[in-house]
Amino acid sequence: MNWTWFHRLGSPPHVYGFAERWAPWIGGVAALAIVVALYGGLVLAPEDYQQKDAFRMVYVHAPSAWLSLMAYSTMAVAAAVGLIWRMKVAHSAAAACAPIGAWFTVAALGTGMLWGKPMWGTYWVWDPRLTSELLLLFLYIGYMGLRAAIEDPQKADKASAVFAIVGVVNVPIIKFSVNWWNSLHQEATVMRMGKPTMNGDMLWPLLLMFVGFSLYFAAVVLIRLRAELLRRERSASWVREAVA
Amino acid sequence: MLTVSGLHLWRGDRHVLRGVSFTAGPGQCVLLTGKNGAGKTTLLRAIAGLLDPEEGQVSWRDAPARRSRDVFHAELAYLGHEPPLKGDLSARENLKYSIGIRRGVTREEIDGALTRTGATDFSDRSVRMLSAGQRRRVALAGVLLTGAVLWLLDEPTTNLDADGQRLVADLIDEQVSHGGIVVAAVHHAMTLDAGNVVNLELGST
Amino acid sequence: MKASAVAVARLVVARDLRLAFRKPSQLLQPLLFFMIVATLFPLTLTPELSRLRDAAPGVLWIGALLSSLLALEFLFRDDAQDGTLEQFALSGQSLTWMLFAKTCTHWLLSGLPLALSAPVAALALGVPAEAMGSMVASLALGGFALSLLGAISAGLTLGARRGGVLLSLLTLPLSVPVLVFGADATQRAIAGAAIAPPMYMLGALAVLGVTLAPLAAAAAVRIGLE
Amino acid sequence: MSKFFAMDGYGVYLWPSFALGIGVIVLNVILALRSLAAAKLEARRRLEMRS
Repeated sequence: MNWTWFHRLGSPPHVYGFAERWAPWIGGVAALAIVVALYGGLVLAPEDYQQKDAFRMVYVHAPSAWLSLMAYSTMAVAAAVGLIWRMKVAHSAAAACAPIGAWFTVAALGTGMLWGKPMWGTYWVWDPRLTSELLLLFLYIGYMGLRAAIEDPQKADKASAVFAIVGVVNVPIIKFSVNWWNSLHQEATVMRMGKPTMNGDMLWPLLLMFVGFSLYFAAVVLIRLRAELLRRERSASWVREAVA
Repeated sequence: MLTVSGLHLWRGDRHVLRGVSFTAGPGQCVLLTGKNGAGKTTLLRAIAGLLDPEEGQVSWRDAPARRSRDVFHAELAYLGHEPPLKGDLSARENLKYSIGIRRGVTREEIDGALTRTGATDFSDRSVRMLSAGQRRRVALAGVLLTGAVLWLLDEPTTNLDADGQRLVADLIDEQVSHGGIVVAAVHHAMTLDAGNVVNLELGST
Repeated sequence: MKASAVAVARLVVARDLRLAFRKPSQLLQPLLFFMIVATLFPLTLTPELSRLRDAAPGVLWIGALLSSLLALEFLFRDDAQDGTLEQFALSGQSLTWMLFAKTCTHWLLSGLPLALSAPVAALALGVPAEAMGSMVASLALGGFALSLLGAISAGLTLGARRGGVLLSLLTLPLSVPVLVFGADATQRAIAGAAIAPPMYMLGALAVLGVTLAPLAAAAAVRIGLE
Repeated sequence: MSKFFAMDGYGVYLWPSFALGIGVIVLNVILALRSLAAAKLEARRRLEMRS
């Protein structure tokens, strides 16, 4: 098996160059996908027979919620790689994921509340999915708080990596406990925000939106990754070239 | 045999260790000198495995120390700036617990070590009440009790009177003559009887 | 001769117990805090026992959680400052095992006394006497899981500035499962229902904590010592 | 056209929701670019200090 690709992944200048070359392309495709999906979702898709046009909020809520989780798992995987193989690049990637994930958690919460108002009659309902999303936001805040509170960047990398891994083990447990808790208090939920049954015209914009959000995430991570790599590199000559 | 090869270490933005290498075999004493901030403490902590060097390696008995950490630590005694003692416990209690987690230790052994370092008189007083020099004597008794082959001492004579400084030199001489290895950071030159002393000045490269 | 794992654990526990009894105020403060929080609720909510009874599981568990956070501050901080943790890390023994022993002692000195004294606060909240046994059991078991979880965050915040607030920020979201199952068990106990289902869950969390938390705590402490 | 914006009367919720989503998307690009610019500036300063 050829492992050169793995070694290249561990080399900051190589990754920096890769990120610099590819971020605009990935970002461009992401923007295109999101715009087309928006048109498909807002204009082409027929309205839902139950939720009417309100169902269209799924096109922004679901991808945001998904991105918030994907960012957390990517962060935890990168953190684990960084801890095990002592890879600066992996720690940088983990650091790059956190703020993006946190912002999309906020977006998922906000869009969920806006969707909840017409559906439940109130902005906030202790729905298990919204509650889990809120707890995920707390985990992100903890992660970033820990990182900010440790002065030495390498120490911060390692400590926050341990927290990210502990968090990712905990996320399914939190999810399970929140579902358990919700089943005890079923009457609190007036109307479940169930997924509307989707026909093809409704579905393709959603799927395209997922693709667009994923590519967008990759592009923004690559930009942030470059910043994190520069911060961690102290003397290497490639930095001189990169910032010239 | 302790082998340190090409250690590079940064603290924050500062490149503290710039490729430090040396070896120390049985019966050898390495005295680390250098200005404040030259990296003496950093080097000792890196050897002990408390700090993770960015580049380079510490080997013990021809194997990377990091890979067989517990074996390495069982043969190592580290004494840092501050004697690792609990203020609320007496000297004797401190040693009973801190040595006990390493190996089975008897009361007689503890008494012997305290006598050797001249700490018997105050061994039952709570450490909080002791002077800095007295604490250091207790900590030195702890180093003796570990029975470790490799000693890493960070400015072991700090706070000690002339008598105590002589004691440290004697202890190092003894350890070395028994085939042990000592790596010590010192800020003034130390007169040792042992023949095999290497001086390593840090911060000059 | 290298000390055996049992001897190591015995010494770690004995040292912490001895130190704790020389400084009893550190033991009592979290307990008093818990009592005061629990008795402040009737003043802000309602003095009617029937209504307090509904809120009791929440009051007791939030109080227990906050008080355990208070006690967590003492878990590693002193030992990190006086070099004890460094000694542990360089002893050639398993740091994971020693921290597990320390965490168990911590529970013995904070979680268990809290669970045992909870009936006093519970009485003031209108919890029926028959529910006390189950409530104490759930608080003791949940407290153990909280101590294990807290050991990780206490280790992580060793190297951090503003450790106190951060410690809560890291621990609180992670402790949600313990809180959910614990409060459910207490609620069932008050209602006179079987508490087995949530207790199994608490037990599972404690087992998971025993297997994973000391490992993570040891990794965290090693990073903190750098 | 106004029917499109009304969205069956759900427009008051739907449009802020999409604005929030797109706002976060744009914001994250801006924040990432700013972070990169700051890191470059910092790296340049460090290089100057060394030489």
